[in-house]
Amino acid sequence: MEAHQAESQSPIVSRASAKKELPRHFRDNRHVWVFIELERGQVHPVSIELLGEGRKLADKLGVQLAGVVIGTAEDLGVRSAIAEAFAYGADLAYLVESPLLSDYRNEPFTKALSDLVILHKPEILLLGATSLGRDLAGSVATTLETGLTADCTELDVDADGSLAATRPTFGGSLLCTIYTLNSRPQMATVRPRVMATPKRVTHAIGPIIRHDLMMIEEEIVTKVLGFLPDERSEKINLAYADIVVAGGLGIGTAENLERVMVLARTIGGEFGCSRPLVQKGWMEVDRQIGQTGQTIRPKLYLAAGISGAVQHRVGVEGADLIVAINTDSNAPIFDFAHVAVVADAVALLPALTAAFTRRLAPHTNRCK
Amino acid sequence: MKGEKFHAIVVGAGMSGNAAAYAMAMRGLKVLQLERGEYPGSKNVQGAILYADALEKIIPDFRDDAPLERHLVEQRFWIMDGASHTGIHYRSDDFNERRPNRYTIIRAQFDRWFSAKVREAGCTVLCETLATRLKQDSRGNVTGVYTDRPGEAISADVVVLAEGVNGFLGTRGRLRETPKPDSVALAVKEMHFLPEDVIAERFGLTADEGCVIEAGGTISRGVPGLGFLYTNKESISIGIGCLVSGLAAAMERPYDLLEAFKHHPSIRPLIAGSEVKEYAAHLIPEGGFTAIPQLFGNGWVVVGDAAQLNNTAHREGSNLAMTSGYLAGKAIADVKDRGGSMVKSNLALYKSMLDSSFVIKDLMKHKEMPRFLHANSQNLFVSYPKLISKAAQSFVRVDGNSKLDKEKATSAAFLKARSRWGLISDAVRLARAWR
Amino acid sequence: MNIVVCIKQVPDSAQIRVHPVTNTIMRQGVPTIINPYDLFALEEALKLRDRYGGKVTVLTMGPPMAKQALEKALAYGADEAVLLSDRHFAGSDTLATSFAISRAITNLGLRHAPEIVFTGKQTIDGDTAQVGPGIARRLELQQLTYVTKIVSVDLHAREITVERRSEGGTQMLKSQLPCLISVLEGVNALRRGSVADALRAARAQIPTWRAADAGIVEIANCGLRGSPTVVKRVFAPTPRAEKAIQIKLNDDQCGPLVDEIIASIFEHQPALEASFQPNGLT
Amino acid sequence: MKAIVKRRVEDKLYQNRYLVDPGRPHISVRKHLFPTQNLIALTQVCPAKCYQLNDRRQVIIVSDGCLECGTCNVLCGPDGDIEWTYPRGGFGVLFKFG
Repeated sequence: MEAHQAESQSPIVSRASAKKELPRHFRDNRHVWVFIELERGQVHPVSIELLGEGRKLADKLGVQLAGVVIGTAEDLGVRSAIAEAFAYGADLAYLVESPLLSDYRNEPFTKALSDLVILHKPEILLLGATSLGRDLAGSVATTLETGLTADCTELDVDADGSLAATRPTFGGSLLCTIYTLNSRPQMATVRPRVMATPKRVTHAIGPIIRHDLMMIEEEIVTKVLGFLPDERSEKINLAYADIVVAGGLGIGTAENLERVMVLARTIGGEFGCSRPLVQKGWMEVDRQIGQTGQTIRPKLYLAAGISGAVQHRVGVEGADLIVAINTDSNAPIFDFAHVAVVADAVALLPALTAAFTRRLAPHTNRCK
Repeated sequence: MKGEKFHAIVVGAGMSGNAAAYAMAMRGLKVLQLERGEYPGSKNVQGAILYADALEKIIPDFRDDAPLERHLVEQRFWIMDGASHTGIHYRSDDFNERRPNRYTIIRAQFDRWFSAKVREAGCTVLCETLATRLKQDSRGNVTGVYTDRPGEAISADVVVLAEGVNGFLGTRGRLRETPKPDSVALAVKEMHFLPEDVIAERFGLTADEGCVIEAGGTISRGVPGLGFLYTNKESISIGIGCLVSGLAAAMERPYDLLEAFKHHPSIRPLIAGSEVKEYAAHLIPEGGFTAIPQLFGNGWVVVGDAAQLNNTAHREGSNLAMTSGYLAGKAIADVKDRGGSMVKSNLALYKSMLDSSFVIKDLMKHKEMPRFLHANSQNLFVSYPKLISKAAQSFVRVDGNSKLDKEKATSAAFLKARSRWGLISDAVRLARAWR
Repeated sequence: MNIVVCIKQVPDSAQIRVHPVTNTIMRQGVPTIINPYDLFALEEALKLRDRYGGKVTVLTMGPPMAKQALEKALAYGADEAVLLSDRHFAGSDTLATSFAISRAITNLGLRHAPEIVFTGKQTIDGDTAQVGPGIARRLELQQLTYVTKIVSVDLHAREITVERRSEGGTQMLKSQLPCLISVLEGVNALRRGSVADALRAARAQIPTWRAADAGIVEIANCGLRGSPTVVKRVFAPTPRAEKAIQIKLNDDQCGPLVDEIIASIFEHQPALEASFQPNGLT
Repeated sequence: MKAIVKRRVEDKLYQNRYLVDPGRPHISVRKHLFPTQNLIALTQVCPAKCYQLNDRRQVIIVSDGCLECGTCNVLCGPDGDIEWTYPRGGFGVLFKFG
């Protein structure tokens, strides 16, 4: 790291306008990388969303997009990961294969990814903000002593080619744009369902650059004893539901939440709630939608009695259609809802359920 | 740490608790203070006005670093009916003195400052600790306090009950009764935030001058009550307090009264465009002198709201609380210095100090006021306000009627409403309650 | 056991309001609290100490005011506390923060290096979850994040078995001490400190370490200058341009209103109607 | 009149800072078939609207949001209609201003 010119303890603001002169040895970092995460042999949807985003950034920079796959050769997932990378716009793929990489462990994955980056010098490295992605990104960024911005809601490239990563701050009340000034790669993680899923591109498989993992099992301290998949029958996957119905404080009591669940079931959606309800113990934390809960991007989001504080807004803004029901015509949720219904949700929900049932009845021609 | 013993335990970190703890710690006593809130002030609610005169006796240089909002230069008394207010305003440049007499404060910030002083004086302060029960020996003498934390009771020679109007420990230890519905008022209050200059503009204030509005009338819908509006630096505290017995009898909702008060044509423009950031509620002792419980006993004394020390006529509370706390602390330290034990006879010193101070004198003077307000609530809070506002309007409005006719109509209205005898008896009883 | 728990004093973000007109943060009345996720880490550490003996030291990096957070941690039952506070730390991003904290932990453990360093899952103001991994990497601790349960600890063999949350399930790992553990929320319930704990906390003289006291010489790695990332712009989310379709409840019965809502939904999203398949009406 | 909007008490309470002590409500209403007049008054007088009538016209309490003013204790404590205490230390309402 080139020594910075001795500056007095400058306040944050002036530092922000500090010139971005990249130290020499970072000047030849090029290309955009996306880490393809595998979840039990399946490519995690967030990686596909990042390939879409990465393609956009690469085109703006006029560089290549690479998919990075880390895993074991005999795992079919690895094969499909590479195919998916090219199917969603990658120009090339890096593959680190080793039997040590069958289950996710921090040490071998960090070494594999860090060595690749040191060798091939990307300028931008994107990972999904999953529990795996966050665990890995943190240790890789520290190993490389580079900048890492978490949970980005928007990625763009400035005229001078530096990555402008925008993320929520102050608990989601505001957004801030963060730059990685004098180090490369510029790392960022993005939450699932924040970026749009790109269209598949029937793209010929491009070049695959393989590397071995410079590690032996004895060097790795942590062993995986086993893995217990979530056997809960219907796993709460709020993040990927097409339809979500959520209740907020305007629902009044825990009992009234039943009306939210009934409507959700009637229209084949998931149900959730805003943070205060989890704090009151009316719903479990997996049902919480918002900054500190799940980010959702459903086709239809129905908010009943939710005021729509910024912390909640950040988690739902991606929905295609937001229908908000609240008695307070000045509720903040009406600032970003598509359809604003000024009424009491508790009374309206049963009526809505009935109406939907009538409307859907002809489709399902099931007798009542 | 087997049952550590203290000279004194103070229950509560409000005005009276902090004053008592400070007084004793400054005299070198080993003092422990228990506060059930997350920090001193997180459970305290008040209008809130600070009376410098009382605090100067305890911390003379408090103005150097205490968090004060505005010093008061204007007091407005209003009598309100549905659409109007008739008032007396007193504003004087004298109040722009070097050591101003009254300030508006924000309790969460002020109590935290006061508690820091108490800690500096050497008192140990435990927050997030609820005192659940008094430790009493077989003869009922108080020897310590149980808390809701694991571990045994904490012992002390004397316990200072500064626990607020509800007197949770005092009533459980049968040292006093739960306050009666007709001797406490429920005040509900909101904090409205506005830019500093907007507040200054709306009340004609410069720098950190402050203004207070206190209003009675139809806003409490016949229940004995008082609306208030205090100007802080960049916020306005606005609320309304009504006698609990009155509210219960009239089945009135306090938050509806507050909304109506906020929407009153005389009030609405003053808080227009504000951002509300908190809604609080608190009981205010209204019983006056007759409601004061036993103030001391073997191993304990009662101070502040817990002793119902609140002057309803002048709406003063924090000065009585601070003074009673300070005097209790002083008395305990004096008894200790002359080697006395914390028995009832010695602790009587606290009561005698209190009697000779303004605290009891003022309360004695107005001891009939609560009953007077309570007995005549319909007249005082409904009929008179309407009569007065009609009289004022007729006096002001120019409509071609002769002044003589107008005066005749006004006096006719008063006579019709209260009859000659009623008017005279009201005046006499008011004077007697005030004397 | 020598256990270190890293905590942070953060603004209570649930109380943060953006001024509707000026879009600036309304600072008044936003109290500071211990980062809620850190309390689960503290409880986990206290449980280990109760079982295996030793001491729990709580460490935080922040302004002098952060001492209040340490006082509260002591009141819950922690044994010792250290505040890391220095003008040079101002403006640190996660990389610079993990550098300073790692040095302080090394300094803490000169006589007896800590077996476990605990952190919360993430902070509610930073939300990056990067400082834990940063510390683990710098102190070469085994990195065990999103831990839901400490199954067993064998001090002689210096082994630890944990369960951690990972995508789609729970991983069981066997690892070695020393390690860094970030604890998932909801795995335990914080205890109430005893009277003795509260008294000890109220009287504790909490040391404040400046950079030098923490054994930090390379000031260039701290604060703004040690931070590769920098915040360039802070702004409020822009409200949606076109106003929402307002549907007012004219009279009390919901009938017409409901049909209007459904109509506007299907008109806005025609494809939706097809995808409505009530899944097994229970 | 955007300036001051008629706001329901739930909206007022939402502004407050409150730490729920899950599973440990600090006030309970004694079982009764027919509520006393004072208990019924609580459904109107309680500033946080914690008391409501259930469908069998009995008075029930949801103590979340309680402002700990003590009005219910003053009206119904002495004759035992309710069991009244403060929340545990550090829980309940936490006034930012007070």
